[in-house]
Amino acid sequence: MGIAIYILAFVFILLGVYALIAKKNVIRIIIGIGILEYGVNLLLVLVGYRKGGMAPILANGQSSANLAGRAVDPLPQAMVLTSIVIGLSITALAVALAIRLYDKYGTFDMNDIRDLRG
Amino acid sequence: MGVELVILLLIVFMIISALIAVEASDLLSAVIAIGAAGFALCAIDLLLAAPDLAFPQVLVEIITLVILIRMIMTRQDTSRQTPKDTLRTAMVMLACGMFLIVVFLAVGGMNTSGTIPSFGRPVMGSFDDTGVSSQYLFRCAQDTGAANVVMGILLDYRAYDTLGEATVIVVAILGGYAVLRRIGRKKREVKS
Amino acid sequence: MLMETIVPLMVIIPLGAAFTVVILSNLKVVSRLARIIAPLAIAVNLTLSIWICVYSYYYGDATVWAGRWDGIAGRPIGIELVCDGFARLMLVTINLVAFAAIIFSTAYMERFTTIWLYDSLFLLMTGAMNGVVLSGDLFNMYVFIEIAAISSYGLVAFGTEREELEAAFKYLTLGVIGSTFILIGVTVLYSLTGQLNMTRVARIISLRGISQSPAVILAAASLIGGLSLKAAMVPFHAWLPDAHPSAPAPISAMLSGVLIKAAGVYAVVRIIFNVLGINPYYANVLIALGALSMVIGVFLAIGQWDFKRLLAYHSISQMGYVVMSIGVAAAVVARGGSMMAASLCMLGGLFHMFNHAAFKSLLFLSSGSIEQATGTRHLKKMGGLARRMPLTSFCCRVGALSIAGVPPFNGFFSKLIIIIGLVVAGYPILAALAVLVALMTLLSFIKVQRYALEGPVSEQTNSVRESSWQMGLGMVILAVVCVLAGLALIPLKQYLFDPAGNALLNKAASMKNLLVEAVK
Amino acid sequence: MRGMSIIVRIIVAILGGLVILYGLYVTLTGHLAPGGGFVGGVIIMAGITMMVLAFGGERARELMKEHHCQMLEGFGALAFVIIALLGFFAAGSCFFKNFLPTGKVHELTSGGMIPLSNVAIAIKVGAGLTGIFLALVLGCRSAMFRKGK
Repeated sequence: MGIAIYILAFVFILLGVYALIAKKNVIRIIIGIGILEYGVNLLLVLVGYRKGGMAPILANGQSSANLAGRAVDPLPQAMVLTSIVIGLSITALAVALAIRLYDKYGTFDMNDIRDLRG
Repeated sequence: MGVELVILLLIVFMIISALIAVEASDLLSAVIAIGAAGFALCAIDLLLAAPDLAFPQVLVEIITLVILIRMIMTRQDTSRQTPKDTLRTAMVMLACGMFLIVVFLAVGGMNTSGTIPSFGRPVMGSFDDTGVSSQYLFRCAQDTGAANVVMGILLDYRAYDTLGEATVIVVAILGGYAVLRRIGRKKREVKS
Repeated sequence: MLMETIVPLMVIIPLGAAFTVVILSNLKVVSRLARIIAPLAIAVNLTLSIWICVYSYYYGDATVWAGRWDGIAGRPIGIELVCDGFARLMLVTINLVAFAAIIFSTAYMERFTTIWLYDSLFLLMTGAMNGVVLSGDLFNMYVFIEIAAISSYGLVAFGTEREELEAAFKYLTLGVIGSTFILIGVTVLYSLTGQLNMTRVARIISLRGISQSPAVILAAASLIGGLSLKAAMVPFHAWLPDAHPSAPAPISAMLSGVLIKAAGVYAVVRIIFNVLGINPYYANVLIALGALSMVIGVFLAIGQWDFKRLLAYHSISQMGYVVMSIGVAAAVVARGGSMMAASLCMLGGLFHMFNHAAFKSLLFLSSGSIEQATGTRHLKKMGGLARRMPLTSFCCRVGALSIAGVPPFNGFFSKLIIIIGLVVAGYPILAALAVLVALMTLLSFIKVQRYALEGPVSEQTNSVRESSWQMGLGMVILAVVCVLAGLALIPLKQYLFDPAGNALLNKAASMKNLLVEAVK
Repeated sequence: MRGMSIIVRIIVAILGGLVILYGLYVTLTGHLAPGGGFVGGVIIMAGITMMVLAFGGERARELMKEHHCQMLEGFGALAFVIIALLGFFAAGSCFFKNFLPTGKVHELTSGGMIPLSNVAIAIKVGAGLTGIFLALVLGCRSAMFRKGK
């Protein structure tokens, strides 16, 4: 079951890669960027999970040793937080570019957006 | 077993949503489908004991959805279905397949040595050389005084990363302003 | 103690300066003041980087723990900043090129609006590249690569014309794929070792003897693939010829001159040599990527008539030299060959990397100067510029002679060292290829000289004048570097390249010894 | 962009304040419970955006100029850098040294510089995202182009 979970997470990421490479619509490419971000975040969360673990937040009256014995891995969660922010930033920039591309070309279709050759 | 099954089903749901998002002919339904995948990810975060992540994930999700839906509603999509570039798609598929085979071996599909630890058993270490996380859990309250270990890592142990994260947002927003400028150049130049 | 203060400042100064620019430019009273912050900050950074080089040469490498979380009993838990020889070489390169580019842009960017956005994005990109080369932590490196990449997406689109937006969007699309795979690689390595610190990850991988297990191969494939995409090695080069020419000229100089090195080649070399541990497979991958880029890049370049596009294709080709040569060094170490051949190849690769930063940035700056004067980038529409713009033409010639490998300029020496190194290491076919590519580069730049600088004066170039002194100064700095680097090879080798090569080779060798002991 | 009906406006006027308050709460208790600077900043931005959508874009643009957002954003980011640099002057001088007393776990004043950093990040994220969100969603700038086209 664990193997299947990991492989499906990778399949999800590859769907994003497919959307970025094969699709020619600006909005769909932005969707693909979103899929990639979700996929990597998913992978990181899965990697840090401990079976039956609790959230890495020290409850009132709990000892640190107890927490260390029961909590899930906090470091991937910190990494995912950073990664979420990076994903939001890239999406914002991509949307800004898409808006300007629409202003200039009047379309979301990358087949029509090709002034550059080669 | 229970949690694993639910997570598996949620990931399958995410994959189906992503497939709809990539292949649906209507852009609005594509955007809504990717929103569904995002909310499934939030549910997974909650199931995997990561409330710190579900929170920003849901917010980022909503912002992205609002921006994208607004963008689609106010603009006419004139894109047409073009004949598929079969060679390119086939090569991408081939590369993805090879990558998946490596993934299958790496997560322990054939049970060779040196694979990624199985799901639910992260390398956190206790007092041996491997694993840095249990030290965070042990020492965070004493070192930093933060009860939330994730925040302790984010803003104290690895605050330098967070400086980078903070800078990423500034960079993207400044870049967005730069791109959205009404006039980029002061005078029209002679184009080659 | 001193180094612990200075090394983080290399990252903090540009970032802090960028945020200050944002604040000051929006205050009406002092908005003029904001223009001088960027050159000032970069100048301070350049001085500090040279000082770090000299100081570390006498007092050894420095490592700094952010927040002083160096842990108890040798089990570190924080983020490490490593300032070894390789990092120092990159620091000097980055800040040198950035200094020339920012001086150039004080005059060049006058024709754009909202220049403070440019200034702050430029500072953020420079600071992020400093962060990449100083980082001793896998995830931290990823974060800084992302900052550098995102700011470059914004800067490529800075002119907000049709081509620029299109190029930026394509660049962003491929860049996101690259970063995703880098993060996948980092995740896999973390899940295997439970560590993010490069030295610790490397140690655990060698001690457990899993350097060829499927999981490490998955991580290596993701990291090398993602970083080669950032470095524009040949199967992944599609974005570069669009993105680099579309940017404003100083940004083209920064992207081609240092970004593909800091965020691509530096990172991939660092990870292969110091994290995954070298073995023949990785070395062969590097050699294949390098040789392909070298040959295909120059073939694509030779038919170009757009000056900046031609330069961009040559970037791919020249970076091929660097990667191939470092790959050969890795191959020699991996099969236990002579250290002399390995260090010769390494010296050639690193020297060529430095030289490429100097001459390619110089060429891009002079192309910007020509474009501003004549309004065109098409070579056939230029002509006779040698008489109209003497300083720009002189600098352009220095750059062209350097990249073509004409003695006594720096490109000649580095290509010679690479070719000798390849022969000594036992790769005569690659050496022959390198000579062939050098000849084709020479031909390509003879074309540039013939059409742009010599020949009859066309109507478009009839009334042009020399560019302003700031642009001239920016180009002259790099031209002087091009000439001096060839002549002052011996001291440069002693202070810059030998520590850099040793940092890579010694760590790799010590990891190999660790592996041998673990197997015993 | 025009505002919405009076009912919506009244509800949003009440709710918006509450949302912003909640954002502040999440920011300040980031070291005790899930949340933190980024989440708090985004929630504050959501509250502001909600009010802007309800009351209409023109009124908002009179109150909040773009350069105010940019300045606040730069200020928040600079504050975080300064927090990092303050470590140099503390006892174990090193950047990002947590120099403040860590206090008692589970109290609001615990965590040394963590709450301060959270506030700086919240200011930066809130201001920055508000600015770019208004520019993207309301099309403050790009709407002008389409008229010209």
